[in-house]
Amino acid sequence: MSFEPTLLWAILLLPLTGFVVNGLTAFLAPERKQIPTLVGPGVVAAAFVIALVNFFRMSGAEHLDPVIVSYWSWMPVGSLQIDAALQLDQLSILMTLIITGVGSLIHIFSIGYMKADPGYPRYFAYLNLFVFFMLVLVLGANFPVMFVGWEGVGLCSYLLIGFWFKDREKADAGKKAFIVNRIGDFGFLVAMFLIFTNLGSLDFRDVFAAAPEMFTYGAPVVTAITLFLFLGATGKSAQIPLYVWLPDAMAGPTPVSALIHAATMVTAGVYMVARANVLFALAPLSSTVVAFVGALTALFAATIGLAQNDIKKVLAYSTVSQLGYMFIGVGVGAYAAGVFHLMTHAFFKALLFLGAGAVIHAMHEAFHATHKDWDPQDMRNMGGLRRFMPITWITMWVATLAIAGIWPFAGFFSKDEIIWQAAVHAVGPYAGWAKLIWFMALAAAILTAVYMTRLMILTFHGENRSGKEEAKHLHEVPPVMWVPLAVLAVLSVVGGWVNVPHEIADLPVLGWIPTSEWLHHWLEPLTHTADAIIAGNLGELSDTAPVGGGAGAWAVISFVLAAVVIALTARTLLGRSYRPAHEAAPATGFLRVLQNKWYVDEIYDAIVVRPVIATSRFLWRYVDQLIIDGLVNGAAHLARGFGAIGSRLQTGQLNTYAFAVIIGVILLLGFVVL
Amino acid sequence: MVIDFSSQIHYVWALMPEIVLSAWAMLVLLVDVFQRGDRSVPSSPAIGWLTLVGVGAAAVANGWLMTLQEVSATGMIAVDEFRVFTNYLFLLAAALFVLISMRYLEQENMRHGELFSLVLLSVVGMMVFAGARDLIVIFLGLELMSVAVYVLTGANRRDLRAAEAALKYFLLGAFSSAFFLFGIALIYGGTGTINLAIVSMIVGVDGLGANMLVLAGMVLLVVGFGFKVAAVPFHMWTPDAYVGAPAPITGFMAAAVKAAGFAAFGRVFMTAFPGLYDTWGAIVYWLAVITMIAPNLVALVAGNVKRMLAYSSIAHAGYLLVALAAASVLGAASFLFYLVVYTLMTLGAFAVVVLVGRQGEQFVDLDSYSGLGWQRPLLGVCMTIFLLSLAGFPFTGGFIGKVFILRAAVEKGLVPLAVILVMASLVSYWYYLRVAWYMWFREAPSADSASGITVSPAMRVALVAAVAGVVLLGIFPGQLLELAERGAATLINVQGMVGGFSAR
Amino acid sequence: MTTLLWYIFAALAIGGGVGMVMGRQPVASLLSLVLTFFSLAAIYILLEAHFIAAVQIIVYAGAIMVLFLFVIMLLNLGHDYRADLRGLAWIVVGSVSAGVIGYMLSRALTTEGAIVDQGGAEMIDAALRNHNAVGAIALPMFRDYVVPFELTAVLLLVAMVGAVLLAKRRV
Amino acid sequence: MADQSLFLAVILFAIGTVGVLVRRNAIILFMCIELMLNAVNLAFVAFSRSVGIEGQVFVFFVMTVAAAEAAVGLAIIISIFRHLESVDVKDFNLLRG
Repeated sequence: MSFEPTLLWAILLLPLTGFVVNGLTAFLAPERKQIPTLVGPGVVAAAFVIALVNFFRMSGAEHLDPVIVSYWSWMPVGSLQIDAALQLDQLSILMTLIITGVGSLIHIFSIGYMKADPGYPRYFAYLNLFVFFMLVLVLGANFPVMFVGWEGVGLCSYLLIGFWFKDREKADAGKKAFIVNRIGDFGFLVAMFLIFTNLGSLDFRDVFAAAPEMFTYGAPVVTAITLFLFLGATGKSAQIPLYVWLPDAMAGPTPVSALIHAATMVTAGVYMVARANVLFALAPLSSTVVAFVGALTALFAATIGLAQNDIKKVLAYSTVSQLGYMFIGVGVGAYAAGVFHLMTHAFFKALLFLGAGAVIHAMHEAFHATHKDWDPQDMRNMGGLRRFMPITWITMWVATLAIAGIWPFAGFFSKDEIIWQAAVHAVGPYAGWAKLIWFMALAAAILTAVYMTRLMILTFHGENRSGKEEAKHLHEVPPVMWVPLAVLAVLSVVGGWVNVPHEIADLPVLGWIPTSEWLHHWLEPLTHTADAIIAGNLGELSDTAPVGGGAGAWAVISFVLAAVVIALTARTLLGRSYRPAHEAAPATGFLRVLQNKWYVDEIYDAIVVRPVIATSRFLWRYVDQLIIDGLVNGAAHLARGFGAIGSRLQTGQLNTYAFAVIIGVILLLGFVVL
Repeated sequence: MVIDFSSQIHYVWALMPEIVLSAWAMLVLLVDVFQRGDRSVPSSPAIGWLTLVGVGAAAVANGWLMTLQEVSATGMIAVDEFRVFTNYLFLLAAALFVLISMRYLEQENMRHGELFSLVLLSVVGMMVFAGARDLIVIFLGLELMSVAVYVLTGANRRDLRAAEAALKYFLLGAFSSAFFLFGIALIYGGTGTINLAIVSMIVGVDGLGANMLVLAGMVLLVVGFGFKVAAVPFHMWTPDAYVGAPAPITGFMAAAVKAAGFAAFGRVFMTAFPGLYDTWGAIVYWLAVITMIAPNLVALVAGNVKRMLAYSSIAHAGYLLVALAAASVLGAASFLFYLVVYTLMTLGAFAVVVLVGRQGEQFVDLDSYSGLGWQRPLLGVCMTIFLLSLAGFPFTGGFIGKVFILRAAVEKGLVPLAVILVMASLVSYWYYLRVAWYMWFREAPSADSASGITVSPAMRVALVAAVAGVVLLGIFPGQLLELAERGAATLINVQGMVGGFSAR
Repeated sequence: MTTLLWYIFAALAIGGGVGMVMGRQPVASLLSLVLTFFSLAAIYILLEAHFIAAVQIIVYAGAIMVLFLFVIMLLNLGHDYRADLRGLAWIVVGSVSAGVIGYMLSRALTTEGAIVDQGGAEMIDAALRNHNAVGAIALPMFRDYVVPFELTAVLLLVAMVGAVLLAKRRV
Repeated sequence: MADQSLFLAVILFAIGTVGVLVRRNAIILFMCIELMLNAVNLAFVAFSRSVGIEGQVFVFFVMTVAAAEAAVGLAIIISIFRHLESVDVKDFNLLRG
């Protein structure tokens, strides 16, 4: 059945207009805050409404094929025809809803959070631009258009991380994010060329239709393509080894962390793998790599999250860890499960970040009022905030239970499904790996419960450690900030109900929510080719976990496990007393290793960054200036000792340059004559 | 009208843009002299606008070339769409240069008339260099362009750096010209002709007609072109000359001279030596490899924006060499397209350097750009767009240009080159964005540190044109690509045009 | 006889070249170069390029070299005894690289049948007979090569404007 | 004789190259380049013995180019001498690395 999308272009154009209007305001009248207040959230909300209209019209239609709307011929040369085209299908509309929906809530929250910032219009301009590029990324109908969005969100992320540019460290964080992402982009670009040279097209429709015919299952080419794509994904979605930028990206304003570094941009890698599911299904090795890297990241980041004291750092590592889960999902071939977790994670992680933002906002105002120079983000300076900020407290507990996987919160369904799918797909040549992944995912789930409980206890429970005078200034955030929290809290509960598997629905107590598996059916038209490839090549899927037990049993076990861990952690931590940050003793032993993030930044610095800089300095100073000169002067130099080198360097550059030309002439002539 | 060159008068038609420009250059010179009369009077700004009118007139004449039809490729000058395309490119660069430099010349108290007439004459040289089909004419075009640019480099006589840059550029340029000329002599001796089309017939499609002399001559031509386009290892003059020359002229050198060098490089090798592609393709391949890698690494540590842009221009020569190495219609088309984008973004970036540099170009180090974005937002936005385009950010012309070069390379099977290109441009992000970084994320040294920057109307026109060009070519590149492809096709399909010639 | 003369002049030309490169004073170098130019003019005559030989003496030795001499005198470098020759290492490496280039070029020149033979000598003889030394050159120059000829005019204009612009004393 | 002249041209060209590498006096450097151009002229004349008279015509153009370059080059040298009172390229090191 054909389907005409409603105002598809407007979804993109609205945020772009917002960017232009807010950008002009930033330059022309930065003090007129009512313009960005209206326009910033307004355009995103309007885009959300249009997306919603499209979504309902689509869900009414049956046998929906992807709708491709081509606006103009972007790169029209020879055999490669790339259009500026958008593709509306089940996956892209879902992503659009998440981006614009969660996006508008975060925009509204920002009105309160950024109220006092002099860069208010500029902030909304960047945020709107980000939404625009993110929508380009998910709505693009071919790889190059997707790449435009891919690069664009990176740029906006960079602008927003460095938003408070007066702070040198924060500015450097933005730079780090940009550079690390370049490595990922390299993978994306190479993958694009491989796709083009092998399939002759870059349109999603053509590529995914041609791939099963062109490539055999497990062919080296498709493995290479998918591995390069995944390299791109690790950069954007902060997976090992390119995750290092995300924790540093917390330097930006907190709503930015919620929108970009939790809910949307960082999931672009997951979206890309899910989008290219046909290619990944054809490459079992790459898929296993994806899942294993995801599992490793999930576990690794969770351990770091255990020891952080900065509330945003905990959430950052938590995000890295949860993104790992999504990659497990799309890696083992359960694409809908990965997207499902992407969606629920967008709700509860946005909520957690906004909640953290509310806390930081309150702490900042309190410290500001008494001119105390304590860190408003350090959890050791908080404690007992539930009395002052009840709404924030409750909503954040909802999110914590959701991320920890407590029934009936959203995270329970999505995370449980991913862990279960890893067990189910533990067949075929890489079965051993899948079993290992299953164990790692389970372990990470336990750690998640621990660090999240720790965050909640340190922040909201126990004694207040911010100081007596400061406590008087602590109060709940205004409605413009807590209403989005409440909305997200509702979503964090019911968000998982759209995809309750029948195994859980069959259980006695947990089965209170009826089965729907709606998301699976919704995405089915996009994943059925991949499902067929997997089914055809992997053989019968397993119906028990590696240590025995079926889906229902493990749903119960993981639920009980999470609940017990939360209870134990809460009990242990509530019994301890904490000191504010400036009085606390430095961490020792293993805790210190965790606190220092396994020293990964230092290792990268030593083995990657320094050598590159050294090499370029070397080339500049020595190859360019010395070697060619020195080649000639070598003998004389040795004779006259090092003192002469300095003075010799001053002489006759011109002869040196001419000598370089001569070397070139000799090489070229030698190439043809000899 | 059909051009057949058996009658000399037809050269007048075929060379109409060059004739118009030469005449206009003399007019500019005369008007300047008579307007000033007494030598203490400064040149009138009207000279700049007069020059622009001349550029426009030449553009009209160039458009008229398209109505001409050549029947044989054995003439000295080509009348094809490739030439029309590149001529427009040089005129564009000249127009932007005039707009950028008008205020600068006043501020530095430099002579308008001589400078602008030299620019026009150097454009004549470029047109001949890139449009001729006869090696001696190409050589004369090369020299005409180069001599004018040597003078322009040293035109600010109060500046020692400019004099030094001019001397280095001149001596090395003359040195490389000698090799180029020796190459012509060898080809002349080896084939008995210096007409590109006839050379290609003698060499043959399989290259069997080439002897050792032709091969040696060919690589010496590579040396000459390599010098003009600043390919490693013939690039050593570039950073010095670019830093020393007055900033608008540096922009003109980086954009137009390089474009002319590449256009001529492409024409000579694709017209005369398609049969020897195995040889020169390999050479260009390796030149491209080192020209992409070395300058990108060196630029990482350049602390001066002019020097950074100099290394950047060398790196861009590397990307263009990739397109040349592909040597297909697509390669030549992507090459032409990239030259246009490159001209716009390079001249644009140098325009900002001119503005920020102010009197005597005191402010060319990175620190001078601190906080510039917030003090002069529009200037900051323009520079950011140029830098992003130079780095190859999507939705800019630079991105599309690189994609096309990559495509041409991949289609020809030059995958390693494509991979190096991608990696090199990712590395280049670092130093381009460092400038943007200083502009937006650094505190300005003082609140009035940008106060001396005044944007004249002419400069405004230039900046707007360059930004609009870079952005529009990023979003709607189709039209220009088609033109480039048509131009490239006329270059590649020249073999069929030698009809009527029989080897003596 | 002509062969012997050729060798004498060739030796003089090479000697002049070496003398220029090794000469300690600019004026000595310049005079050595003039010697080379004269020898080349003689060789041109031996190669039956009479008109070229005349122009070689008038333009090169007479005009260009005098220009050089003027500049040397103007800048008062005539008695500049500061040795500007680079050290032995540079001389050795420079000579070796130039030698390699020379070797490779001569190798290219000596390949069998590399040089196209279109009977140039006979054509030149005929041209010299039918027209005179000037006419033999003038015909192709103004018939076939009028475009580059006109271009040289523009080039000279550029050189003139440029030289005035650069070397004029007052700004 | 024409063949030997070609070798003479190569030798003179090489001598000029050596000069560019080993001299620091800008004027002498320039004279070395003039020698290289002359070597090419000789090659053209020598080739004209077997190819045809155009070879001699090219020599004219090369001479014009040499004259133009000489005018401009010497003007540049004068202009830099006014600043530095020197024509030694080792003194021209303001622009480096």
